[in-house]
Amino acid sequence: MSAAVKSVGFDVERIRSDFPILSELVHGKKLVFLDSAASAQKPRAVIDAMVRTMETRYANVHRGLHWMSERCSDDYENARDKVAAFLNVAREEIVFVRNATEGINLVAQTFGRTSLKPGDAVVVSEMEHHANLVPWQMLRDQQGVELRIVKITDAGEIDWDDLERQFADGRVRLLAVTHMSNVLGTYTPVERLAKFAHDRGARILLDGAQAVVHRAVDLRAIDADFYVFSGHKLYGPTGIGVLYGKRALLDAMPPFLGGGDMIRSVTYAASTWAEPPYRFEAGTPAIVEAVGLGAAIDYVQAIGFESIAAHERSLTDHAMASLASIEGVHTLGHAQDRGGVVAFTVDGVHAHDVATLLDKQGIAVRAGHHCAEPLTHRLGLESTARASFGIYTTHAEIDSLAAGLRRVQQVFSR
Amino acid sequence: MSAAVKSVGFDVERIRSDFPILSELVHGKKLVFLDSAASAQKPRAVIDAMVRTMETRYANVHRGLHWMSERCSDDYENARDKVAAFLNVAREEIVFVRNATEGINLVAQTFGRTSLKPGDAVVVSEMEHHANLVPWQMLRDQQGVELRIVKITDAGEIDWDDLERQFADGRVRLLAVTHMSNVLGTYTPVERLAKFAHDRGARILLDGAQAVVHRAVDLRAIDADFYVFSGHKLYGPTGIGVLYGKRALLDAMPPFLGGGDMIRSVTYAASTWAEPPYRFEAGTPAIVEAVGLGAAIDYVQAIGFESIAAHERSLTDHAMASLASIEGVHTLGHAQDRGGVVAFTVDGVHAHDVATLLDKQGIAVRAGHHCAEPLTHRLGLESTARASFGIYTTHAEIDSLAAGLRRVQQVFSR
Amino acid sequence: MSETDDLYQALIMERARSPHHTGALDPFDAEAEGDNPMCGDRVRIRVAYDHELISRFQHETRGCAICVSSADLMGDAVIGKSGPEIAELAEAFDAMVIDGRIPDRSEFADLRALAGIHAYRSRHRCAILPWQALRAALGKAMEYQNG
Amino acid sequence: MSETDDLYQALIMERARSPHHTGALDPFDAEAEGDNPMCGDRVRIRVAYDHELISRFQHETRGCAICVSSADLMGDAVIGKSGPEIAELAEAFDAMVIDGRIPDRSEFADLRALAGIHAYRSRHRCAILPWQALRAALGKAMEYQNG
Ligand SMILES: Cc1ncc(COP(=O)(O)O)c(C=O)c1O
Ligand SMILES: Cc1ncc(COP(=O)(O)O)c(C=O)c1O
Repeated sequence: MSAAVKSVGFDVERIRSDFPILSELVHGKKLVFLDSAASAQKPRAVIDAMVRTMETRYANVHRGLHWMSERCSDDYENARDKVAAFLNVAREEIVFVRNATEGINLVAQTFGRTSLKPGDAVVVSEMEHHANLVPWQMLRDQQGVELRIVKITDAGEIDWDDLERQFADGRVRLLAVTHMSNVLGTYTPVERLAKFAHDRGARILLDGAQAVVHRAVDLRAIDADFYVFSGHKLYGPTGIGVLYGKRALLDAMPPFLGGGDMIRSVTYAASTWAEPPYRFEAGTPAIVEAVGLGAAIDYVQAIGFESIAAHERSLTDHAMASLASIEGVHTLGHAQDRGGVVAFTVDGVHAHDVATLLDKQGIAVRAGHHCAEPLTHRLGLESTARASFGIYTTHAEIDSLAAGLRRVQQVFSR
Repeated sequence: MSAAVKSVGFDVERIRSDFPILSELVHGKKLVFLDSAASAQKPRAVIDAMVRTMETRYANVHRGLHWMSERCSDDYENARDKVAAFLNVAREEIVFVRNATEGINLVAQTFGRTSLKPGDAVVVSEMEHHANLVPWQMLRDQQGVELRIVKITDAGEIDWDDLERQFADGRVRLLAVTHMSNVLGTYTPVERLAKFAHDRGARILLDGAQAVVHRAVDLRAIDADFYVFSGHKLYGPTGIGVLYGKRALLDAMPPFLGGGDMIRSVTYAASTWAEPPYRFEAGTPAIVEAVGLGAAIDYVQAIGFESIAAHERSLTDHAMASLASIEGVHTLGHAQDRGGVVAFTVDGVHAHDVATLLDKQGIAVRAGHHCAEPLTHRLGLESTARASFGIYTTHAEIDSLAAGLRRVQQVFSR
Repeated sequence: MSETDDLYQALIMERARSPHHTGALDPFDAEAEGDNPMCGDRVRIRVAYDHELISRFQHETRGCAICVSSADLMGDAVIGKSGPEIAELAEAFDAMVIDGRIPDRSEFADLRALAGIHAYRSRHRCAILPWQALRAALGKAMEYQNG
Repeated sequence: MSETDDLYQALIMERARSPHHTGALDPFDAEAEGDNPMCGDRVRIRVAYDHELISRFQHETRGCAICVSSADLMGDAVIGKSGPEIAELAEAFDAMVIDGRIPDRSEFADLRALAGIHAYRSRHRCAILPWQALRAALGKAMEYQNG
């Protein structure tokens, strides 16, 4: 039915063939994987890069003088170069962490604990993932900084009037905000937010866990101070994520974890720290996973974010329209600029039941508060179901979702 | 020459065939990998487990109601069961971290920050890896606890008289000590140390990064309070490690990092924490790597630690004897109970030159301070070379090392 | 939709739509709440006793079909039972949810409708939540009687 | 051992064993230290000037063969040179270490012996450390002259 909607120059069937898992059956049905915002599937290129490292050029990095260690260190540092180029920043500004969550905690516990004083304020928005809320609550409770929540509008956008109010007393030192909401799909206007914060003497941290998957991110243009994302949502491995920090900020930050590789020299009396990014990478890093992330970046860049964004735009439009056309199904998130996650409710059917009944048809969606409990309550809900899209998602899969939802409604009207 | 020394019932050639990388050439020579203590190579079983997860049963864990997420959560939690059985503890006591280093930092920043008060003391030994020294220095500088260093004897064993002295004033609350030295090979008498600490009202943390690779570890028998190790040294993936903590201790500890999965409920005013181990696993974990670690544990357990230990004992004896027989080569570490790492010096040749010249012959050893700078100085040295052994190491490889060292000496006597 | 018959059976759908025991019993002898912050499910149980046997039972449940029907079928099963009997039933129910095997006892004539949940690990909590709340209520009642 | 001839050439081994410029020059006009805590290598450089040209040079180097010979060959190359000339030489040397290409200039007649290091990334620091120390010493001398 929707073959005609296919984006030009984007061969989704060829892309699907790169992802082994997409040919799996679930409950005897073809897998329709609409949960990429939680974690994306992995293309063969990523799997192969990891396997090749473990089979032919593996050893611990940095400390070795032998061939395997040198090659493996090259591969690991190459991955850092790829991330730096991907975000348009310098390699010294790229710290490898486990995931976006660790990246934000790192900033809270180093920058936060040294640069924020009691009385200073941190602002986050009403549509943050717990990863960009709980670390600031913990910092608040440890450090006596104030945590302020900027409102969102009913469409799901930052409420600029409220933002002005939150900053009015001049005590805000950090604005920590998502680049794309994992529930509402909203892209925030990050250049404008960065300028807003900087004009008021505050730093800005962006949670790019969702955004970085769907559009090209130029941190130099945005002028972000900190940026985080996770490899596993970008078609890369689990266990690897990225923290970007402006060089001058990283230079001034104390270490996060202590151990090997992050030191310059150690005596019992005192130790001195390595330069960034190494200062923040204590112990043996996720070497193979960093290499896999490099391969994932190569993979999406070969496809190109222009066509990825066009494909996902078209999927999202199709999904919003298809779901809206079903009576009793309500989609959430109506920002001007929104990406490929569509949360929805079904009248009279709990989101858990929706997810289970869809799963029985081979359709994977998520249900719950999506790690954004306060947002769910802000929307007046307890839980929602969510379909989310990736480069391998097809229009036909969205049609399956719509058909699946009609069957769910049937079960509940028997 | 040493075929006759082969351990009975242990088919090292069959084991070698499980490790793809061991058939690689380096500088046109057969790879002789004697750097396993830095990081071990990966058997096909581990690589396959990771690939299978990514190709057939991958999704984010815990939060999903669909088939892929349930299967993948099963696999992840199964890995936890395997680790728990491996250490003979309960699954709720196993926290997945990135590596041993993160495990120790986690304890320092949670247990340490809440249970240690200014005036309390932490004792570490002179033979700690930086991973078990720097986190305590950081805690000392944050928290005003005292850090004490217990001496080792010239043989490389804990100096019990000094240990008594360090504990004499009753202010020691934690003894944090290695289970096996990564430089001297020393196994510490952990049952006795645990009893010693407990009798004096202190807790004990053991750094098992090296020990766990070479012998069976029964934490219930040892009565350890905390234990850490890294997957990558146990023939498992990078990016995954383990912290064990006694249930009652974990229960009382505040969270380490904040974010998704570690909460019970979140409101702007306050959040409540999940039970251990989840309280300490914020954000998307290293899912595929945990599964790989489970496979690594299955792999070593199928071989059995009795034969592994016998094989490595025989390799170590052979290495100590072979190296001692070369004039001008000096081995370090002469503890009664010692394992398969052999650090050494070569008269008139810097360790860096030793490593590079061996590498040219395909032989991978490590050179430097092995992330134990104060220990190196304690030994009156600036750096050493180190050969370390794993299940795939052969007696012939040790003969290659000895021959290689003779060639190094030739180059330096030209 | 045959593929879900194992779970969303007619009895479950019926009780989810129109539960028999819903309400805020008043007066009551014991009450307790259970919640699952992951999905917002929340159950409040109130019971009244007559000579140590539960004489009346009501629940207010906000949750999925599994949770609501589980609370309601639990009501059928526990009225007229003593604390120890209920503890035993709760254990048998837990076991059924975990492994899918239906206990061979009369109280499970209807409760067995929930056996299909065992195949859906992530939904176990939905079925068990009402039983946890009931146990909590009974625990409080015990304290009250003894204290 | 032909496989290492590219790196451990006769000239390097000779200078590592018996360096020409070793010692703690005194008096001196500028001094600086460089160290690599990773391996304990440490270089101390002292220089004396005559009309802005380096007239005398000595180093005390505790390190590997590469580091010692690099410090010593550097001594040959910089005596009689001015600060700017040395800065240029240091840059050419860095470039050679990184990519292995030998600059076409007379000072590299001997320095080229270290070109083989480029293939050993983890050893680059060993060769460059003395040059870093020398640059630091010259920087201090400049400050002194200007300040
Ligand atoms: C004894 C010991 N402890 C801790 C570590 C740190 O391990 P990782 O770098 O995996 O955190 C190592 C290995 O480098 C070690 O040998
Ligand atoms: C917007 C947003 N921020 C942060 C995260 C946390 O990512 P991770 O769990 O990989 O740390 C997620 C994903 O769960 C997310 O969607």
